[in-house]
Amino acid sequence: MVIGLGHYLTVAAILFVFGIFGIFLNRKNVIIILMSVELMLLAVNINLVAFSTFLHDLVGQVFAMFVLTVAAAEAAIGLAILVIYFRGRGSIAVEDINQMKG
Amino acid sequence: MESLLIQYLPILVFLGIAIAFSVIFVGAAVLIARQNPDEEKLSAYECGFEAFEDSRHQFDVRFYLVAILFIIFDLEVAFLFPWAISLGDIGLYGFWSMMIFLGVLTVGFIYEWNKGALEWE
Amino acid sequence: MNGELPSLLPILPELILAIGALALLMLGVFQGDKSYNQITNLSVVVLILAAFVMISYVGGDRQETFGGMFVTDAFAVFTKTLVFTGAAVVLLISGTYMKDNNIARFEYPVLVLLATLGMLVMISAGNLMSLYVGLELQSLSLYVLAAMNRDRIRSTEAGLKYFVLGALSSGMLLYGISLIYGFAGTTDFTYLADSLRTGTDAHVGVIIGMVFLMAGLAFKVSAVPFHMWTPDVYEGSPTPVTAFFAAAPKVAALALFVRVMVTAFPGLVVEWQQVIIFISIASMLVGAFIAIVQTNIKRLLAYSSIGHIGYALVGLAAGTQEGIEALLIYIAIYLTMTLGTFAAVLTMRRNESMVEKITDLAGLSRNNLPMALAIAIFMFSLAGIPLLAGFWGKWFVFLAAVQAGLWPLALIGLLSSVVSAYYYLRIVKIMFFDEPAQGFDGGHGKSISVVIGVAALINSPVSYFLLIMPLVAAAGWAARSLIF
Amino acid sequence: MFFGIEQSPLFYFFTIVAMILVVVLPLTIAVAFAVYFDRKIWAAVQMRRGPNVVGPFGLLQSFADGIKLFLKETIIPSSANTVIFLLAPMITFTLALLAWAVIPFDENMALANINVGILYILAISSLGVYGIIMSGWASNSRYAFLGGLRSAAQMVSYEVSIGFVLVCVLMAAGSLNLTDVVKAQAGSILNWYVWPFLPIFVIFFISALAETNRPPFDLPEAEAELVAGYQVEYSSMAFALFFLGEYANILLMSTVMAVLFFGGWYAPIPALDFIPGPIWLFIKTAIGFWMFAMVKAFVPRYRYDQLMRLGWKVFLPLSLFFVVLYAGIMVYAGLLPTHG
Amino acid sequence: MFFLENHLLSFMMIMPLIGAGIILLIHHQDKEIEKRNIRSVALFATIVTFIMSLVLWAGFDGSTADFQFVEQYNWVGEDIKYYVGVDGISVLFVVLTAFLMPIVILSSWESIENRVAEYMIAFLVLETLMIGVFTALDIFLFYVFFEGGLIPMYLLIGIWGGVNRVYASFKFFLYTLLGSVLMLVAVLYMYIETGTTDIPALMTQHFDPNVQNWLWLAFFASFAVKMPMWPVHTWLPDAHVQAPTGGSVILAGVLLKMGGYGFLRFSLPMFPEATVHFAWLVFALSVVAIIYTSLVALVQEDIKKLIAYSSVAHMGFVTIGIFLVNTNGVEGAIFTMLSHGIVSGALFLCVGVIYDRLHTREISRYGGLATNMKIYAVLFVLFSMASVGLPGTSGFIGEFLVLNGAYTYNSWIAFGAASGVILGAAYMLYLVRRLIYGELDKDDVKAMPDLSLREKLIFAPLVAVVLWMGIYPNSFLEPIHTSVSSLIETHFSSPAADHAESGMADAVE
Repeated sequence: MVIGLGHYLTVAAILFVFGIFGIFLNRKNVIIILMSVELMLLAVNINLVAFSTFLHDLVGQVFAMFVLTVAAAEAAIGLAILVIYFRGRGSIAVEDINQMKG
Repeated sequence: MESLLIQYLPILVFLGIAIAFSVIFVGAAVLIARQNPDEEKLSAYECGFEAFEDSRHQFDVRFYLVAILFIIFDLEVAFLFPWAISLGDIGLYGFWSMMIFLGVLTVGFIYEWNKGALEWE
Repeated sequence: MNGELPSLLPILPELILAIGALALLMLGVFQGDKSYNQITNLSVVVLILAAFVMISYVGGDRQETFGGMFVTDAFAVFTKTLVFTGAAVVLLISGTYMKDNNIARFEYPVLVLLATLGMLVMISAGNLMSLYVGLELQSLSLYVLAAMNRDRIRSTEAGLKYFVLGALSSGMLLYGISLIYGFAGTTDFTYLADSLRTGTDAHVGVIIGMVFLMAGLAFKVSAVPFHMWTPDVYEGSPTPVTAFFAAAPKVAALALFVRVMVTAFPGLVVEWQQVIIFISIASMLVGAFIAIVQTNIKRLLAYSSIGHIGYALVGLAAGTQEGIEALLIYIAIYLTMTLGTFAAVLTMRRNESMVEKITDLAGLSRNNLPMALAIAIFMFSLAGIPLLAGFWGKWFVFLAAVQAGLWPLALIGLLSSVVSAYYYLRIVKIMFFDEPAQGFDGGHGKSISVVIGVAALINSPVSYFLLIMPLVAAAGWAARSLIF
Repeated sequence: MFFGIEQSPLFYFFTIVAMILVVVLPLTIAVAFAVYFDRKIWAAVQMRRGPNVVGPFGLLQSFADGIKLFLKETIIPSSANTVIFLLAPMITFTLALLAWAVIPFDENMALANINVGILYILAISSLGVYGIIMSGWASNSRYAFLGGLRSAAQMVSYEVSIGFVLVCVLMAAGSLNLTDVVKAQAGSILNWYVWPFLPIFVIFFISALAETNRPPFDLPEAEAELVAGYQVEYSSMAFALFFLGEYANILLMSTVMAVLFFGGWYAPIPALDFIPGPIWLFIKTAIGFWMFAMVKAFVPRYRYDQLMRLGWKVFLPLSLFFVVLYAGIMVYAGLLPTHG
Repeated sequence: MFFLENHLLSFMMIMPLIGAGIILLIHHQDKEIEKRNIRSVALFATIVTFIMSLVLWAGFDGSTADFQFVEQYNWVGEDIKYYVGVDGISVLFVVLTAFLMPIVILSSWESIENRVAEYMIAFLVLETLMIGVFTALDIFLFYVFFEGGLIPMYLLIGIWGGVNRVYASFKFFLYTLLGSVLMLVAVLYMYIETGTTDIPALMTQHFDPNVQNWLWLAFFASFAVKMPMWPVHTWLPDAHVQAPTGGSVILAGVLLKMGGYGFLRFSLPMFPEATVHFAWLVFALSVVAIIYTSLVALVQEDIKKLIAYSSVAHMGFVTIGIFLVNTNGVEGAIFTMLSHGIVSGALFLCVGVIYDRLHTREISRYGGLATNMKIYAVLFVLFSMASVGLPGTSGFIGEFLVLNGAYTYNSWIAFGAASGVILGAAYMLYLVRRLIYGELDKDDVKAMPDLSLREKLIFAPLVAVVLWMGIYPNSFLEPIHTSVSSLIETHFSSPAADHAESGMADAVE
């Protein structure tokens, strides 16, 4: 079996969908949401690198580097916000994030 | 693409073997050794006391801080890798670009330091 | 050796801002939070300096640098001026609130500067990569700003919600970008435009990618159906931060939206127009109807801003140069209205703490007539009633829509503006018709009064004689600079 | 030659398996002896005799210990999360082995000569944190939990400095491939990177100590304070796997040190080239391990705050500074390798 | 003087604004003196404006249908201009506006006690906008003035109105806004099609008949609400009842006329085919309005509501007159509007007089006013008769002309309209009987004093004008005539003319 572009894209798409579902269906824990976000970005990176290889064009990999960096910064900030939120609320369950509604 | 993947085949096999080793080690020990559990034996080690509270309770926020700082710096390292090996080709422009980048990083580092994020007293 | 140093002139304002932000960060961290005032003032100076350099040295001619990653043209100058204004004004009106709530930290102005920097990069993006980097610089700063008030659960909850949905939107945007890159083979706007001359050139992957990209951008401008975060974030964030959210990022994200659609996908106009029309209508309707039941003024303004984004997008939906021009006029006026309104909200202090209920405004006209008049001007202007500046925005966007043959869009938009007039009127009613409640505390600082005054003047009928002509000329100049 | 059998994938597969076993089995034995020598050196420094009962000079002590552990009951605390509890030592052990896949024992003698070898090593050693965190969490004991956290924090803290050090080295080598890095040091002892990179070698060495939770940075498992930290609840082979993994990591770090700074498989002077490369590498690794052991014997344990301070406030800025310094020197002196 | 004459309309618009500006600056320790000063300034500003409107009327050349006193400056871009001027159709509306304003200010002299400055400013701004509506010759400018007027009126009803003022003010605002956004769409379309917002230029445009229908409907939506026509009239009784007296006067006197003016200025000349096409609709609605609202008026218990419904009925006459598109009809419509402006304004003032005394508008609370308020009774009866259309009063001329025009067009319409006259007489006389005559049996009513000097001053000019219009209508019809003729001519010179003629012929047969 030759592994082609389509396989990579399929894997990426599946991961991406997992990520989105993780965000919307998860009702337990915000950390899982953060992980889902990372999963989405991972899927994007797979896409970018796969395209980059098949197009013989480096831009995709450079882009992946940027995505990595930003993902890290995003995770850092997300975690920081989560920590201060937990300190105030005492919970990071998704259903407890309900101070404001409407 | 294919040849690139072939390069990694040994690692994949290695992974399989390593996992097999560890599973065999633990599994064999469980099977061969005499298993005689009792309640006291299975309770968490607590210097002889009963556990007071859930051991996974809140812990120092500084561990989070370390994790956050690590993510940031480790990724800057990831940026440095490709830069380092191609530094000979990208010349002064490449060099100074990274210096500016590291300068910004340093500014952030000084900020952290001054804010006390690195204190462990 | 490709060690050619790219031209730095086009990016000079951004450099000034970046260096300024870093320098101020260092200054602040060595002086501590007592330097809040000093850092804020210096930040405003940096913003003004950057704006000055942009207007007088960079100018409106199209220039590219960093291999087309960074583009500056009249469009950029126009929208960046608005962003600079928004950021500077927000910094000027924040002081009292921040001190009252013990969050007068020097990081605040620095984060505003960094977010502004991100916006400038967004506006000038000539490549999906610089688009993404700018967008993230902005978003990351904004997440932190939303959670500025660490001790208030609402603020941190706002930060958390904004973060989660913002990250989700970034993910969608990126996924779209990756598909566009893969199927079009480039991330450069110009090359994209060249390779996608007509809709039939485009691989279906590009179209899907473009839709994802648009979804991500719609999140950033908080257009329906990607608006869920807006009310909560507006309500929970510290009010000056909310003001900032409502002003500068909207301008930048809209500008980015326009630039991407118009310069990267001119060949797919038929495809993206559909999407824009849909989100525009949805935003207008949601903004109009859901705001009616709100009791918190910040939440109300959140829905109002959703509606206004819908109106602004009408200009983009037209997809013509006139449409872009109208959009620019719209956001310029929207910026003044929203800044004025939030400055007024910042004066709503009673017994040393902020009040946010709409009913807290009751009888304001009896306690403080000038303030009530100013707010009334903003409300009527937001409602788009003639005689006030807001009408110009509506006039031009719907003119462009009708010109492009988008009858239903114009009709729905105008009808929803009638609905939205209801809740703006309600605020005026509460201020003028109701029995007065206890008055607000004074002492909110001169700068807030000045901002309210100037914004009210700009939105008042005076604008019809003094301001609209230069604004229209400038917007036309800016819109022409995008390639059509 | 062999009737084309070498062309068949199956043959290829078995070749790989054989090669891996050739690496893994000696490694396991080496680990056993490493433990023995560690204790011997420590004892010698303290004027004791160390293990001397089982086998000649106590050489078989480690094997006896191994058999003992093997026959012990595997205790899984009732409050623990069983799957993760058992998974943790396996991960640690697996990763400790896996890292060896890219080590070049001689020219063309690496299991997988991938072109991002250094990145691979860095990645695998980063993953080691998972084993520790999982064990600390799964044990559901506060000693284990705190020990796991501390250990993880410590490892990641020093990993940053290691990263910067690696950047310097591969800047000079111009490649991420470990074989290339070694080849760049060909010639004599004078060409080894340890000389020009002496300061960062020191940083690397100390960081390696911290990375492997070796004394003086063995806070996480500090017997006196945390009663063995994240390993507190482990027994039998589960504990043995941690133990083996740890020593395998120490050996790995020694080897990596030899590869990066001491010319890998090259002889110190070309005249000694007749001795095979793997032997040289073994000697260098042994010296490295000896240094590890000596430090354990000499240096008193750090306090945790001192350890974190050293990592973040000394090594991080220092290594960053050296990256800038070396890059500047090499760029302006034109010493950098180019790739056509 | 030359300068003044060239910019007369602009001055008329600026003058109230200057007054408003001065009021903003008035401050005095003694609140009573402050209020008095404010009222005086407002009165002065409106009187000056009124004098200027007389100059305008005097200087108006009735022999031409061209626009006069034209001012034109570029404003936004190439197309949108500041362009004002008057012709025969609009000139008298300007005069009417300027005439009513001082009266309104005077009438509020004592009844408005709190927030006097704001009240006066709102009225002065409103005056500017009203003059703007009648003089704008740029469709954009027209729209701005037309819509902008909502804001001061909204505040007037909402702040100084009665118990249900909030409901009424919202209803007023939103109904009108809803109507006019549809007009805005049409305006946008016309601008885009023709590339101009110039009203005289647009009048010469010929739109495709299909498009005309849509445009006509859009404009109709706005003007019908403003007019107001049945069934979108429901805001009017509420607004009238809740508005302060001054607000009611302006509402009835001027704001309602904007709808009729709009029909004359836009619908007829710009969409002639559509006008013919939809005339039946207008007639039907108007006849329904006349009969239905008259009947509703008959059962009203609230004086203001009754007068408000009578306004709707009168406006039915106006719309019939306008869409007859013949000289009698249109002139009658304009005349009715002018007359109604004066008469209904006067009636609302009359209500205001007794309301100030007893603070109720319930008809049954009064009775037998002829006994103790003789002058008041005379005036009330006079204005009621004018409203009914008694010959010799202003109401007669307009209604007569409209009925005359309607008869030449279609006798059924004339019949419908005429029934309105009868019903009008019924409810007005019924009102008069209950209010003025009968037993004076209530003590508080007995205690009511007759008109004060200020009130007499207010009513004097109104009486004069009502009689003048009734006895010598020519001075009002003369300036109108040429413009109306020209309007009708252009209407029938359009390609739709044949159709219209034949349609009319059919109708007559």
